[in-house]
Amino acid sequence: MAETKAVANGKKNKNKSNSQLMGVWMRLKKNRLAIIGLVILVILILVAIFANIIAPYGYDEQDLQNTFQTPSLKHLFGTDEFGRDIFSRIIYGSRISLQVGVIAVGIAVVVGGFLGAVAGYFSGKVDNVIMRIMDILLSIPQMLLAISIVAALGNSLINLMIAVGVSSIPQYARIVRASVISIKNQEFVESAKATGSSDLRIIFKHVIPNCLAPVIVQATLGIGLAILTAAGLSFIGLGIKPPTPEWGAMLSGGRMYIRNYPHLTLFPGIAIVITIFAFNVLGDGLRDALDPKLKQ
Amino acid sequence: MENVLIDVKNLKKYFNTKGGTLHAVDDISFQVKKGETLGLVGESGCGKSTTGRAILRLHEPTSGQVIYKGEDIVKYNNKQMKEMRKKMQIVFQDPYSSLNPRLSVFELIADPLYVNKGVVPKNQIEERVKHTMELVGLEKRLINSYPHELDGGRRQRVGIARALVLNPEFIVLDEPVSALDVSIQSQILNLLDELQEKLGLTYIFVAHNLSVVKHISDRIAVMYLGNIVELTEYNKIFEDPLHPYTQALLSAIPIPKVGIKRERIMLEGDVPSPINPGPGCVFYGRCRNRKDICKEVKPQFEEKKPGHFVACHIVE
Amino acid sequence: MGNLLEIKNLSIEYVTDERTNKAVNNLNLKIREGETLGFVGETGAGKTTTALGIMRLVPNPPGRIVSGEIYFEGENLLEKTEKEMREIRGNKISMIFQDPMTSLNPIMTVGEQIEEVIKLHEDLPKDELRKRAEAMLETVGIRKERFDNYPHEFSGGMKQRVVIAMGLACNPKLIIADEPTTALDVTIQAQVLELMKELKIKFNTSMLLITHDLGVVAETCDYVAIMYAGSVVEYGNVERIYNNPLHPYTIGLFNSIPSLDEDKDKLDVIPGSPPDPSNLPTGCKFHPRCINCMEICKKRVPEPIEVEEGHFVSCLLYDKGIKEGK
Amino acid sequence: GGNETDVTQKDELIVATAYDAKSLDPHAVNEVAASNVMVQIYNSLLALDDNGELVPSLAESYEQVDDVTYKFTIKKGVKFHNGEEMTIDDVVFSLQRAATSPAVANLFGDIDVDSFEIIDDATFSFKLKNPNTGFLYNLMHPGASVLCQKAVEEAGDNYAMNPVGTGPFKFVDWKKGDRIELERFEDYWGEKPAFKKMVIRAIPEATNRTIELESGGVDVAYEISANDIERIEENEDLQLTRLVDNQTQYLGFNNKKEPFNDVRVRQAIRYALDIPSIVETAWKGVGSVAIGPMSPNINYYNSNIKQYEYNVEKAKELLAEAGYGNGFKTKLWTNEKQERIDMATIIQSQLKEVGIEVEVEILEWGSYLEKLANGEQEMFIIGWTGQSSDPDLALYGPLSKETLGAGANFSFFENDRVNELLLQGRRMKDSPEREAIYYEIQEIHAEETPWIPLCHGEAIIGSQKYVKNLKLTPFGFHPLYRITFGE
Amino acid sequence: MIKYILRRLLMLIPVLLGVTFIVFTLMYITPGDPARLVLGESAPEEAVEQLREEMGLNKPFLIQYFNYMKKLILHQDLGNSYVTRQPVMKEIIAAFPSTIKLAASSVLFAIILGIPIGIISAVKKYSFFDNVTMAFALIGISMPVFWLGLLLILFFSVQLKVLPSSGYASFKHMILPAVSLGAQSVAIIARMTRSSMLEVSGQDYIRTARAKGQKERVVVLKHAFRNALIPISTSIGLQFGGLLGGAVLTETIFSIPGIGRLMVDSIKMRDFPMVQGSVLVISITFCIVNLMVDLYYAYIDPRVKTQYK
Ligand SMILES: Nc1ncnc2c1ncn2[C@@H]1O[C@H](COP(=O)(O)OP(=O)(O)OP(=O)(O)O)[C@@H](O)[C@H]1O
Ligand SMILES: Nc1ncnc2c1ncn2[C@@H]1O[C@H](COP(=O)(O)OP(=O)(O)OP(=O)(O)O)[C@@H](O)[C@H]1O
Ligand SMILES: [Mg+2]
Ligand SMILES: [Mg+2]
Ligand code: NI
Repeated sequence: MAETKAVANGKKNKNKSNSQLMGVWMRLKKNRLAIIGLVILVILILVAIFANIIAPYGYDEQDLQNTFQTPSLKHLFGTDEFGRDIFSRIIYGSRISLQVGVIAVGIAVVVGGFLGAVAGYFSGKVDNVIMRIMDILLSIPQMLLAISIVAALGNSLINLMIAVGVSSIPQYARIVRASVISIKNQEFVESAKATGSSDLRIIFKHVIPNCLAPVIVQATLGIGLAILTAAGLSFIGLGIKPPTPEWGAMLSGGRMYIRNYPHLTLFPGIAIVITIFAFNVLGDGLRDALDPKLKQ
Repeated sequence: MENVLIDVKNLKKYFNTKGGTLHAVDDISFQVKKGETLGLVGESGCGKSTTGRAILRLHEPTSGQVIYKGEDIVKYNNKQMKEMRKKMQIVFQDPYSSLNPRLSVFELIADPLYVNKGVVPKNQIEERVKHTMELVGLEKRLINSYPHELDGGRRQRVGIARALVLNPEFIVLDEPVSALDVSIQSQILNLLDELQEKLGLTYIFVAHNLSVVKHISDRIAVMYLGNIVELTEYNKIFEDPLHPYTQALLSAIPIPKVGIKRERIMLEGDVPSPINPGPGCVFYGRCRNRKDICKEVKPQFEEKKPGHFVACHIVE
Repeated sequence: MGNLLEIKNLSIEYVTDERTNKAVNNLNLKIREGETLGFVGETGAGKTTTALGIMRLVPNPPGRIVSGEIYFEGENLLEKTEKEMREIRGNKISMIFQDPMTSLNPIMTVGEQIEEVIKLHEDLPKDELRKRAEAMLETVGIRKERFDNYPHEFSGGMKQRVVIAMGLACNPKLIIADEPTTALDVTIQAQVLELMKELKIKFNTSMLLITHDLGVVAETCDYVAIMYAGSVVEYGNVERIYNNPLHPYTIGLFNSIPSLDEDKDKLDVIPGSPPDPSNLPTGCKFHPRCINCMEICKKRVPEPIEVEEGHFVSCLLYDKGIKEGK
Repeated sequence: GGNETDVTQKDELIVATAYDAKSLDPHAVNEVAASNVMVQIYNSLLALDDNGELVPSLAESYEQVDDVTYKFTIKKGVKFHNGEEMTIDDVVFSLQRAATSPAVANLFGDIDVDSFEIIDDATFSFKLKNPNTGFLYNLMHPGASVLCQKAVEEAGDNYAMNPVGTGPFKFVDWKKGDRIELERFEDYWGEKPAFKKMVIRAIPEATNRTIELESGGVDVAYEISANDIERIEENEDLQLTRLVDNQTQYLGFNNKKEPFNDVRVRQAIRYALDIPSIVETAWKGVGSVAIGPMSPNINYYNSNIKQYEYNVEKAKELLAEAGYGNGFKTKLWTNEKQERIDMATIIQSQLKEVGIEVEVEILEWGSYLEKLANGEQEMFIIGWTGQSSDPDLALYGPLSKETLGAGANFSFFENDRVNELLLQGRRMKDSPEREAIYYEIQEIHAEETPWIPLCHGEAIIGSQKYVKNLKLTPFGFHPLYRITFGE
Repeated sequence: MIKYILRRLLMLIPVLLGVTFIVFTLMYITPGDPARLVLGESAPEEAVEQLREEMGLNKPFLIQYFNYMKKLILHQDLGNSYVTRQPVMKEIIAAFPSTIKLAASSVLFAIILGIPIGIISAVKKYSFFDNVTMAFALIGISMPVFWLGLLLILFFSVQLKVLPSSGYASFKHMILPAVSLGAQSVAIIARMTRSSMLEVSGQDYIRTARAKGQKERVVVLKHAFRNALIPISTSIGLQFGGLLGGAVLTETIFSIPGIGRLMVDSIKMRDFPMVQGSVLVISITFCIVNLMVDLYYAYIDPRVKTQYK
């Protein structure tokens, strides 16, 4: 019997490290909406990777004779002011837009989240210093920051993402800090301290996981906002260069034609909605899956 | 006294509240010897938990010293304190809120091991956790459960397991068995006893169940309103309680037998306020034997009989 | 005396991904008017779950009342609408929760929280309300100055007393007290129990007292139900059970109590470990730990047997048929 | 639609412009939005008539004494809005102030401030530092407005918000960023306006200007977006007034940098571009295709110069000749103006045909100007506006050696002959010889192609049908005070 | 508490110093010559040089900053705009109220709509209502302000002719701008409310409230909602701040002369004093809003209060 026990143990050993992730995944799997979101996301990523195969036309193929075509079989989503195929541009656009959204939000969440957690956890002086720096950052106009980043670092997609990311750092900092403030008074934090956990460990292991919910909400919505902000910035000469397609820029570029040719803005708009939808339901699902209390 | 592990000197912990400064622990001194169990009993709200926390510096003491093996840990910096925490552990009174709701039982118990690297080699952590769970009677199947899925008793045992897993020298046990049924309670008490014998652990044991306290403790301290009013060997307290509060306390113990009715000393008078307590004896308002002096002068905490400390003007 | 509460064949389970915890299994229980029933049992036996079941507050998901009936004043609570339940909760049945720390709203003062209960059931002017709530605080031994304190400013026992005050504030017909005095020192405990007794005399209140302290049971209760693995294994009035415990589990329990009078090095314990609620043993659920286990115990689920008048025990040892058959 | 009120009774004109004025001090700024308000408030010494000929305004008469000396006699009895009578001192004060203020230095910087001579209470003269034939045209610009010296001195820093002029309308109120309200000046020396109140609103969004026009919220709307042209034309309550202006949008090269220092490359690119379709697509019918470096409105416009038809083959040949048979990679800069971005996008696409890989970079205006001035560009798109009808202002800036980089010659084009001609033209009196000089400059430009003219701008102004007598000028500011209402 | 507030207000000084310095530095390193921009590309270089001299732009960076701060601190003078030559203070005072009005009304709109939606979605989790509002929230997020603004104008001003399409004079004028600016905030606040409510609703004290026999409405609003307020109010504070600086597009579409437009225009024109001035004002507003949010935490959660010492 001792042997069988050992074997059983060994088996468990392997599973153990993964069991948490597995558990989260099991719970996530049960959430139909979240799975829909995940599937959409995977499709989006595949579309982005295989854009050149999927798109019927090149994203920069102009046809000045056939501008502003309404959707038809030839051009599923119609054509734009240069006669380019909107469908193909949306396909290609997924590359840029996904990157912009995810990376910009990623920067903001990681940096902002960490600073916010530290500020909220330590309170007092540390809090004051970090949050005042956040106030400063919050006050710097995004446009000025963007222009300067380009001036300093050069004009590129990465810099665009940095600009968008950096200017939304304070948001996440404030959100995380707020949650931390109310969580850190709970006894389990004290109990972690009693085991000799370092402050950083307490922050990462005990505090942050307990205040993920608002961050997930903000971040999943933030992806959409980042795409739109990036579009706004690309009009002051930052980042995305024509004819590179980017959903936000397509949306803003089409605004002049909104009364005559709404399809120019409609389709990129829908693309953004779908993307945010996917991230949101996945985020919701993830949040529920991460909360053992909602374990079904 | 030789062999003193912890020497608490003039410990005070005040809180600022709406009503004013709350004297949760008001100038207490006592010693705990290595390998002994000091039982801490007293009215609810009298400052037992606060004392425990202040000793571990989970609440920064307002003033006073906590001398551990000759060094005042109140003066320790963070790094020294971290080293120290390996040796001192606490089981919290409220098992539920002291467990991180997002961690499973395994993670909860293993956490101290991950924090204090080197205590147990990494590949043995799982072994150690399982072993500890077995010690406190937690079934293996619960390894992936979360605190909210457990009943009150098991939560409490998770708390105990977490304190034990590091093999500390000293543990503050804040009502560690209150939510356990008597059988499991006995199991845990036996375990604590065993560990103490084997490893020479030192406990401060807070509890309300006096038979439990009596069973486990070597010496017992009785607290009242932030003060220690009586401290002596475990059996002396029961045989010869000197302080009127202790007497009242003992008389209130419910006996698990039917038909036996005991004379109960009912405490009269107002529950005193820990906010700005008066100058005299803290028990003055409710004491059966009070005299005028009790109102004005705070009694010294003195050794009235050999090894028997009391703070009372009446006791000779 | 009629039955105030009667539970018939109640089963409650918690369904999670990995397993289904059968927390309460075919539980039968009754409480008469003005009676205090002690509810004793192993940790994890399902006491809290039963109590939550009566209040219809089993967290769902993952909890689920699978079957059974709960009659309160002759009406089945499980058939009531949520609105009707609301009328009953706090008003006719009140509950004192096990975890005082988390049961109190952290952002309301304790006073407000007591006031709230009173306000819900009685129409009182504001200052009257406060007076009543303050009086409630004082009856559980907390000075009224602390009315405006927040829960985190209270010690564990004080919070528990606040929860008790809330439970007692409205003179309900039935009080479900889930380990109400665990965090209280004996003097306060005595005080609180005294208060409950008074209520019983004054208002003919019934009480379901869940506790591990057999001393408290002896002092307070009229009847006792011993629970093991989701069902009641022994039931009877206090004297009978204390003087003549029959079920092997009950006997084990009594043997484990540390005594004030004698010094023992080692306390007695019931051997083995509690059953896994997701994988309960067949037959008698106690059989793997039972020293008197018979072959049949592994197969047959024992029915309650009335060994003395009003003293029921679910153990095949007392089944005359089997004894004689053997 | 549906303006039921009797329009002849109407005595308020509401105009929607794209931007708010920055200042109403004529010497503090030089920009169209401000000028557009200032022409209603101020008069200058001279003005343009409907045929674009110079006529006296506050001047009674004037003469050019020699190459650099001008003599003016002013009108008598002209009143300022504050009731003061205009004196010769006011006029001299105004011109001296203009001469020393950087904002209008390009127009009046040449005036020698110390040369003013007051001959009698109505006559004065002054000199220029250099002869400049186009100078008189500058005197019709709002920058030459006559200000009331007393008002300026009293108001101090606040003058920009409290302008006092002699014009047909006087200033009433200014809500920054929103609207400027003017009121008819009853003591106006000239013809009285037909309505009493003028409100000039800033509505930055083009679509919204059209919407306001459609809903009757405004009487006149400036800068109608190309997309709305059809909509307004089809609306029977509305009308469009259009006028090609003096702006030329062009595709510039850095003539100092490889490979654009080779004229064959520049020409090849010109052949490779289907400019009419570029202009049509980007501007959607607004403006006109440019064939030369300056607008047809400007004097001595030469339409008889070398033409470059769209010819990809020829472009490839030229490129091959220049040694770029396989094309090359380059950057095309533009600022954030949408039409320019559009043009850039199409140019990018068309140059791909001849093997030139173009990367379009959009720069924010401020950085753009600075980088252009520094000569970091390769190709770029920008516009140039001749601020008067004289060709000097239209050509000197973008072609002269003196103005390399910072001074508007962003192409870094250096051509001795052109330079010489420009200087001559500037000094010479109007004459057939002068015409010949400017004709030649335009010819050389066509041959050398230092930059490729793309199109000229066009003022497109929508108004209610009942708005009559809306006269446009090619300078972007229009005499709104002359408007009348009628069926 | 008072002490805390005073300390925080005192912290405004270093924050503002930091802001001015950073803005100054950013403006300095950003290419673009204010003098050139003011005079336009046709101005002769000498004139530009003359203006640069007048503006003090030829001085070294630190001296410029020092001079600016000296004037600011000693005379509370924000300087004159490079472009309009008017005192910056005056222009800001003119522009600020309409922006505040706009931001406040859109936040109000967002709160009035977002919070109830969030609460109902949380209570009726995964219901039809929840899904529909989520869909709307997502569309709201994906719709840029200018898009929504134009749609609203086309519908309410052109089609129905019930609301004005531009201006800011009356309450009626503010409706469309507030709605289009607030739409994204509605979405964010609704989602945040929903999530926080869900987080809280599993707590034991909610069970306690139910056990008291409390009405569901009260349980939700008094017990759950108040406990969920910390993240929600953070979010609202952020929205308000964001709306201040992010109002440019709305201000443009609806022709509202606000600080957002002023600031962006000034950045484009490299009008340093004006940028500094408007950033300072926005920054002060931010700080005050954030301070109020922080104080609000203490108001709703007594445990937070003890930290403000
Ligand atoms: N939310 C839950 N999810 C899964 N299992 C649960 C949950 N809550 C309780 N259980 C399980 O149900 C069983 C009964 O629990 P319950 O809390 O009723 O026990 P109890 O008798 O009150 O114990 P104690 O005396 O220790 O409080 C236990 O095995 C427990 O692990
Ligand atoms: N964070 C705090 N803020 C304010 N007062 C507090 C705080 N913590 C404890 N107190 C007060 O300090 C006193 C002592 O509390 P403590 O928790 O030490 O009591 P205890 O002896 O452990 O009681 P119990 O047996 O009920 O747990 C009580 O009056 C309590 O209200
Ligand atoms: Mg305690
Ligand atoms: Mg329980
Ligand atoms: Ni074996």
